[in-house]
Amino acid sequence: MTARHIIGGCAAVLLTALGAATMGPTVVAVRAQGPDIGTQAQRDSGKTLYLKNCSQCHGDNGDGEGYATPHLFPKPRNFTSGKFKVRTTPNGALPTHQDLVNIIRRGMPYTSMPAWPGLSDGEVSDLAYFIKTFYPDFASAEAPKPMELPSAPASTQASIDLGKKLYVDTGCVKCHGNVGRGDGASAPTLMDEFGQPIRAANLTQSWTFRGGSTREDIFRTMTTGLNGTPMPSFTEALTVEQRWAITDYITSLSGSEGPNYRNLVVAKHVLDTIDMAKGAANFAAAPAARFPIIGQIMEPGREFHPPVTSVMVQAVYDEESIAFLVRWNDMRVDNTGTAGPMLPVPIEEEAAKPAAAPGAAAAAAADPFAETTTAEAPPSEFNDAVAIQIPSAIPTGARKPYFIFGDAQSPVDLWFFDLARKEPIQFTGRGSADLAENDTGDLTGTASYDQGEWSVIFKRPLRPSTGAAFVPGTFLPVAFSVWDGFSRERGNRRALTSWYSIYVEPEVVTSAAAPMIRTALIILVFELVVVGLVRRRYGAGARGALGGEPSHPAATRA
Amino acid sequence: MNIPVVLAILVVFAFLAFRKANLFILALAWWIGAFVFFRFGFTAPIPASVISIYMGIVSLATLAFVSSSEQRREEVSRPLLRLMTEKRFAPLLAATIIAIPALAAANVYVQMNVPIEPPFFPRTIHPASPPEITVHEKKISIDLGDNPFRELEKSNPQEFRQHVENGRRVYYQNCVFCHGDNLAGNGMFVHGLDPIPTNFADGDTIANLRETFLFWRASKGGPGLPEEGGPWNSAMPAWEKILKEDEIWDAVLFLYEFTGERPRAREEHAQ
Amino acid sequence: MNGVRSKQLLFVLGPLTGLVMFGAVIIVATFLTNREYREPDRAPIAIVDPTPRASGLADEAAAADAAAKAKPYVEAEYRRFPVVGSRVAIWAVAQLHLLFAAFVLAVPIFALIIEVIGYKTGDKRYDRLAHEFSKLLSVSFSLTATFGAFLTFMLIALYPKFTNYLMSVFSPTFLPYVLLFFAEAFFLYTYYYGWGKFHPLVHIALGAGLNLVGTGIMLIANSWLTFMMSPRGISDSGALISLEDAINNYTWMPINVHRIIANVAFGGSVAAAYAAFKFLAADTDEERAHYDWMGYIGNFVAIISFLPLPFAGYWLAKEIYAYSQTLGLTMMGGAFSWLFIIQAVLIGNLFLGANYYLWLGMGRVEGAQPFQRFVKYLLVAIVLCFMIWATPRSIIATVSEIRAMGGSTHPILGFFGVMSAKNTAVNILILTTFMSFLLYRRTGRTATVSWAKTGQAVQLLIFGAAAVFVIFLGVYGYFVEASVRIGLSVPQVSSVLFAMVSISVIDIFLFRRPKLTGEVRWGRIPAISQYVLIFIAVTFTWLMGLMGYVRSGLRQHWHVYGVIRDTSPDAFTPTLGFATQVVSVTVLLFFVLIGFVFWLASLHDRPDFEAGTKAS
Amino acid sequence: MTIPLPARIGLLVVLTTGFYTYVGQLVPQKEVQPPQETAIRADLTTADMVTVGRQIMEGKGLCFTCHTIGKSGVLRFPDLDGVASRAATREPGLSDVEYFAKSIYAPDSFIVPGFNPGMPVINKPPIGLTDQEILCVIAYLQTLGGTATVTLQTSHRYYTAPGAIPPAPPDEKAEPGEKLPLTLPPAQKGETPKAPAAGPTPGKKGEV
Repeated sequence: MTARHIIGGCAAVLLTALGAATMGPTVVAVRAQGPDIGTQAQRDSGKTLYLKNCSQCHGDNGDGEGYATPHLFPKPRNFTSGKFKVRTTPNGALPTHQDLVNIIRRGMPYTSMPAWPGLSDGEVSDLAYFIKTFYPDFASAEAPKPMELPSAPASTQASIDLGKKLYVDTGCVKCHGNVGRGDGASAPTLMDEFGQPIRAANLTQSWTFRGGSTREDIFRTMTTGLNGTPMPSFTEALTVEQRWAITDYITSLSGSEGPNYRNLVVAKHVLDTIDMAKGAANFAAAPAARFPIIGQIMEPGREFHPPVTSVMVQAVYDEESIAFLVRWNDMRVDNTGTAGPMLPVPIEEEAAKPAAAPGAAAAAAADPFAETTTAEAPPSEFNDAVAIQIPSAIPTGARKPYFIFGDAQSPVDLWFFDLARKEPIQFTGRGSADLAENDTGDLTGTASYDQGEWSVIFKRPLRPSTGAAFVPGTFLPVAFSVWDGFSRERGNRRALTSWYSIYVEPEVVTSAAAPMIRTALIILVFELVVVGLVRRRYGAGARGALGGEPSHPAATRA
Repeated sequence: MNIPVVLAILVVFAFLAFRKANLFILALAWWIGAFVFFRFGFTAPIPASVISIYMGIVSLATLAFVSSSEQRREEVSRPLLRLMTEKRFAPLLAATIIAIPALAAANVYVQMNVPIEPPFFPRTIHPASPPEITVHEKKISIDLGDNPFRELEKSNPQEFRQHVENGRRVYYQNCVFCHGDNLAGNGMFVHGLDPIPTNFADGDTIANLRETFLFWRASKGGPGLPEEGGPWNSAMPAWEKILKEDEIWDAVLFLYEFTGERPRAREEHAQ
Repeated sequence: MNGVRSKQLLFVLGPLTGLVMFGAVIIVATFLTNREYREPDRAPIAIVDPTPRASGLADEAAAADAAAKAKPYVEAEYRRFPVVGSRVAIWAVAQLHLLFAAFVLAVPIFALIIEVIGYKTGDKRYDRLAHEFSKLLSVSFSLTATFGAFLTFMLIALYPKFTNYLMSVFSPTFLPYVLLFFAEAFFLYTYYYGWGKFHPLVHIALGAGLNLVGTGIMLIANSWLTFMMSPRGISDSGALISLEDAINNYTWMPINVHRIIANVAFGGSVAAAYAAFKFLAADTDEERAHYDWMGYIGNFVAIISFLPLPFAGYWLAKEIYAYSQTLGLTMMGGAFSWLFIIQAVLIGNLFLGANYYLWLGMGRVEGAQPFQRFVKYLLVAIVLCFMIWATPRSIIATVSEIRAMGGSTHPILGFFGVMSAKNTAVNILILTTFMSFLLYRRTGRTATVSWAKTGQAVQLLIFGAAAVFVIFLGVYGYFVEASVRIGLSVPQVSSVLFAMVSISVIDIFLFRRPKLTGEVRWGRIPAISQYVLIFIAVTFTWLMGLMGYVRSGLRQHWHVYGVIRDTSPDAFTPTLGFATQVVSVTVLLFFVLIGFVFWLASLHDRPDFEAGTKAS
Repeated sequence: MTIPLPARIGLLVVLTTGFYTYVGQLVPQKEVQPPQETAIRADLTTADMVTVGRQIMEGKGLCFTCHTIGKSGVLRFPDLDGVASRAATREPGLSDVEYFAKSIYAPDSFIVPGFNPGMPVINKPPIGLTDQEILCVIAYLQTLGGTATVTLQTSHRYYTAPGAIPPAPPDEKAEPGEKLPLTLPPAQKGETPKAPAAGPTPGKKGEV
């Protein structure tokens, strides 16, 4: 009875919630007649909120020139330009009120625009009304009408295949690259309409999409384009079905909905000797762990917005050595300059514009689809590089070296690989200002670049001549650094992870089968013995005493 | 306490009492009820090791109770004996005989396949500060000092506003990436940090701390943590390398201003 | 008239004789050991005889001397016992020696108590019980002595340096010890073989003497081992300053008291186990009735003397703390803290087992039905206390569990890990067990005195008040600082003791002339109850082994704490798992030997071989 | 098929002891080794002394049996978190090093308000740290809320024997004697040190 009531109640609540949810947009649609700029009181309230929460980045005047702007990339939106990226309205049009509300609510992943879950619906709406005051057209024109976004057909293998073909034919590859890693030929030269460099989205990491990663979001972006960026609207070039097909293809590229960051990489034992010539094939058996990468913003020479957001790591070991495969996406190979973990970074550079090909890309920005790229981005001054960091000695207890190149008491071993060279070299780090080359010759490695992805293999003996040994069955802290030469990363200006762990899985992982069977059999035999004894004693054939006390005959129950 | 679970257990027992259930069923219900209570009845879950101790005790007690008088023994053993001896229960008996080892085997499997987790080391979140630190060659007393600009709040509100505004600039140029736009410790790099950055907006943390403590943490950062403060994992930079002393004080002012908290006053020495 | 007086005189004289003898022994011993050593008078050395033979002899002697000098005698510090190593060997033998010694001391105490009850009540059953039980004495006595000798040899062989040191401090006590041993043998054999051959009072006096001498032996041995734990009366370098202080060190008295009480409990439980064995093996209802009763009495003595044992334990712990904070904290907070979780499991089992036996026992009384319904409440109380007691202070948890708990202390269980909760739990456990006894006492009887209702209400009130007070102090303990909190256990303990005493007194008067509503049918108890008695005895023995390990292991890497360091390869403190294995093995050995003793005793009852063959 | 009685009882005894042994295996298994003598070389830097001091406190010194670092709530012994920040002002006239030394050599002479006396004398058996070891412990204590300043040459007035010379660095062969100046403790009550300066160190290593 009670259960039924509870279920009923739940259902009622759910239905009400659903009803409310479906009614919401209807209300907005009804209101979208005439300029939708709210009341003075709403705008005033919005202004207060804006000055407290938004002006640090977007500027007091809405021009995108706040305190934080020099360090941010992408740059904060300039509201006075009237160009808004994520909309439901046609290309070039202003966003609807709901579009603004949505973006404040949800934020933009992997940018400095956060979500604002703490603000009430009314406050977010007031903010949106205030933002509209920065661009006069909001007040003068009719409220923009959203485009019709048809509902999604089911994704099929056929639609994905079609999408893949269209992806190439339509020219998506030019910026987004052949397999969508944002490594297209013109990617390094892209500029937005504000003259800022801009990167093509990495379509294999849907969780980083600024406008959201659902199929509807992707479809909408292709339909409406992103105002102010080289991303155009494809309403004319492609039919609705074709756009859905590309959407399906893009969705299929990521493989998972989220990044699934891990805090541990498991090194598997392999029977075959690790052969560097075999490359990534050595790692077929090892599970991949994705670690989040953040900018090095702790030591001077900071990198506030590294282009790499994550690394994928796998590890295997054989009788002699352990090998790591580190993979990450990079839109271009940079191997024409220098690289090093100690290269100086002038402090002024922190606030400089992110890497751009100076004066190169105006043309490209105008037409990213041009057959020949007018201006090739100039070669980089710095090389791509990667490093694996482990403590120089196995840490005892909680104490680990400082995660940025160690500290004076606890040094780290840095396996540094300048990707313009053949082999990695080893450094010993006692702090980011105290690195010394300490190559024992133990370390070998190979690197390859394919379709916007670096695959770098490091190999080292399990028990090296000096340094921490990898012992099966134990954990060891491990951290990674990545330098993107194109973004002028070198020295302290780099992307890194904090400490994670590597677990060297013992060679023989005991199978559960034997203990399971043993347990089951023991219990089964025990049960059978008990049942057998009970039947003998109390069964139909032997109706006897119940209690079995020698002293007094128990009552028998018939 | 996990109220729904406790209520559910109580409901089941009320039902059993109402039905005047057989002692065997009751004992079983007690045992299972105790397990469910220990396992799910608490919002902070009880570790498996303790649950096994408790269940061992409950098992002993249940056995003791059901066998503690002739009547109880009789009441408990009857359904079991019937299950094991009567023909019409044969299928049920067979099912039970197979089910128990199967469950035990499944349990063994689950026990052997718990995911590997890296070792975890607890840390002191707000370790004690040193009495005095040196920032930019100037000695600053953490115990006895105060934010030099705090007194402006009353004496010169206009200048105070300027300091707060400067602190705001400092914050949004340096701290926002980790501590977040709304100071809630949820900046854009949070997913890559462990321990996670301090949430200033939780209405609790900075209200319990003195401004000099914040100054110490900001200027010396993770590398300046004492041993017990979870050494060398914190990504908090030593801001003295980048910021001027005044900038740090201003940023501290801004933290309190933005969140509407008041810093903890210096405690007067007893006696 | 005259007979009675002489009886009473004898009753007084017996112990007195014992005391006097004890004193005499001590005096003689002291006299003997304090005597200065004098060279015996001898004839002056013969005048030198310058013959070649003498010079040859002198040369020979010189050569022998040189040879001896070439290979000087080196005193061994340690020797190794084959296979298991010295520590485990000493451990096991000492443990067995102690268990048998406890048994040999416990049986006379138990027998004497029973004999006196029998004499006072005139109930012949008691006398029979005591006699039957003391049959076990003689064999156990020789086993004890054998193990004692074995232990001594092993100490000398394996730990010569340490043994030498102990001898240097305690040599004056050795003679009294040996003399007392002779006295013990004298009393023991006269007590047993003189059963029924003397006037009862003379016999009781012999029993008292036996107990006194036995206790004396224990006191001396205790002084040695407590000295190892808390040495006193010596200089910084370990030289003896005052033997009196060395004997009467911090932990001596608490250990004495603790051991006497524990011996009574141990004796009771082994008597109960013996009875259980005989019950199960019995052929006639009459035998069963007798052994059921004996088991009940044994268990009663065991549990009643067990109840104050935790308090004696507190005293001991307090003295350990008083002697050395380090030692105390090693015990409670350091390497041994988990041992007390194992102890909690054992003591919880003891309480549960004892209560369970009483509840089962209600089955032998007619009209006990109404009391059965209280069982579940008592059980709930016991289970709750048991759980609190077994909740570890530092919980073992995986990383994810710690995260889910929000820290390494559980927000609720964290309260159960500390002393306040543990003290409260054990006090309530004791009260509950006492309540079970009371209930059992009421089965089959109704109070007839005019103030019966009031009396029972007062009893209930005292009980409730004590429980509430104990719990209140337990909760209050969380709000006060440590020094106050530790002091709170005293009022807790005294309120429980007060409740037990006052309720018992009321109960005695309440059931002066009860109306008997049901008869106690001895022997009508399910067989499982007898296994419970054996289980209790095993648990008791195991508990003694475990606590013996803590007492001895506390010193860690010291032979004599702070004075002589253990530098042998066995100086490390083993894991608890290993310690429990050793304890288990020794307990099993003990039970095998005790089984042998039982079997020997049962030979007594069999018909003689010749008689048997004649009969057949 | 009835099992004979002795076998049944034997089984019960074996099962009971087996159960308790099993319980014994469930608890954390920790073997406590007798404390290692930490070799203190004469050339220890202050930073090294901090490390050694921490080791001593964890091991031989048994300090963490009672003391905690960074624990709040109801405590039985003073928490050492940030102790260096309090040490200098605890007792008038005592520097932080002297306060630490006094607390270690004569623990009952000053009791932190709110706590009970109970700390053993650390330079006597059973713990019996040497003077050098205690200096290392002080170095570590100084890092708890401050910076370590002591060296093996630091002198204070609480050495093992009152009026005795401060510990000479134990390994004098490694360093020429004049490089390690022996600082005499402040003379107390006009006593002059009687022990020869090159004599054996007061450290009792190996004796206990």
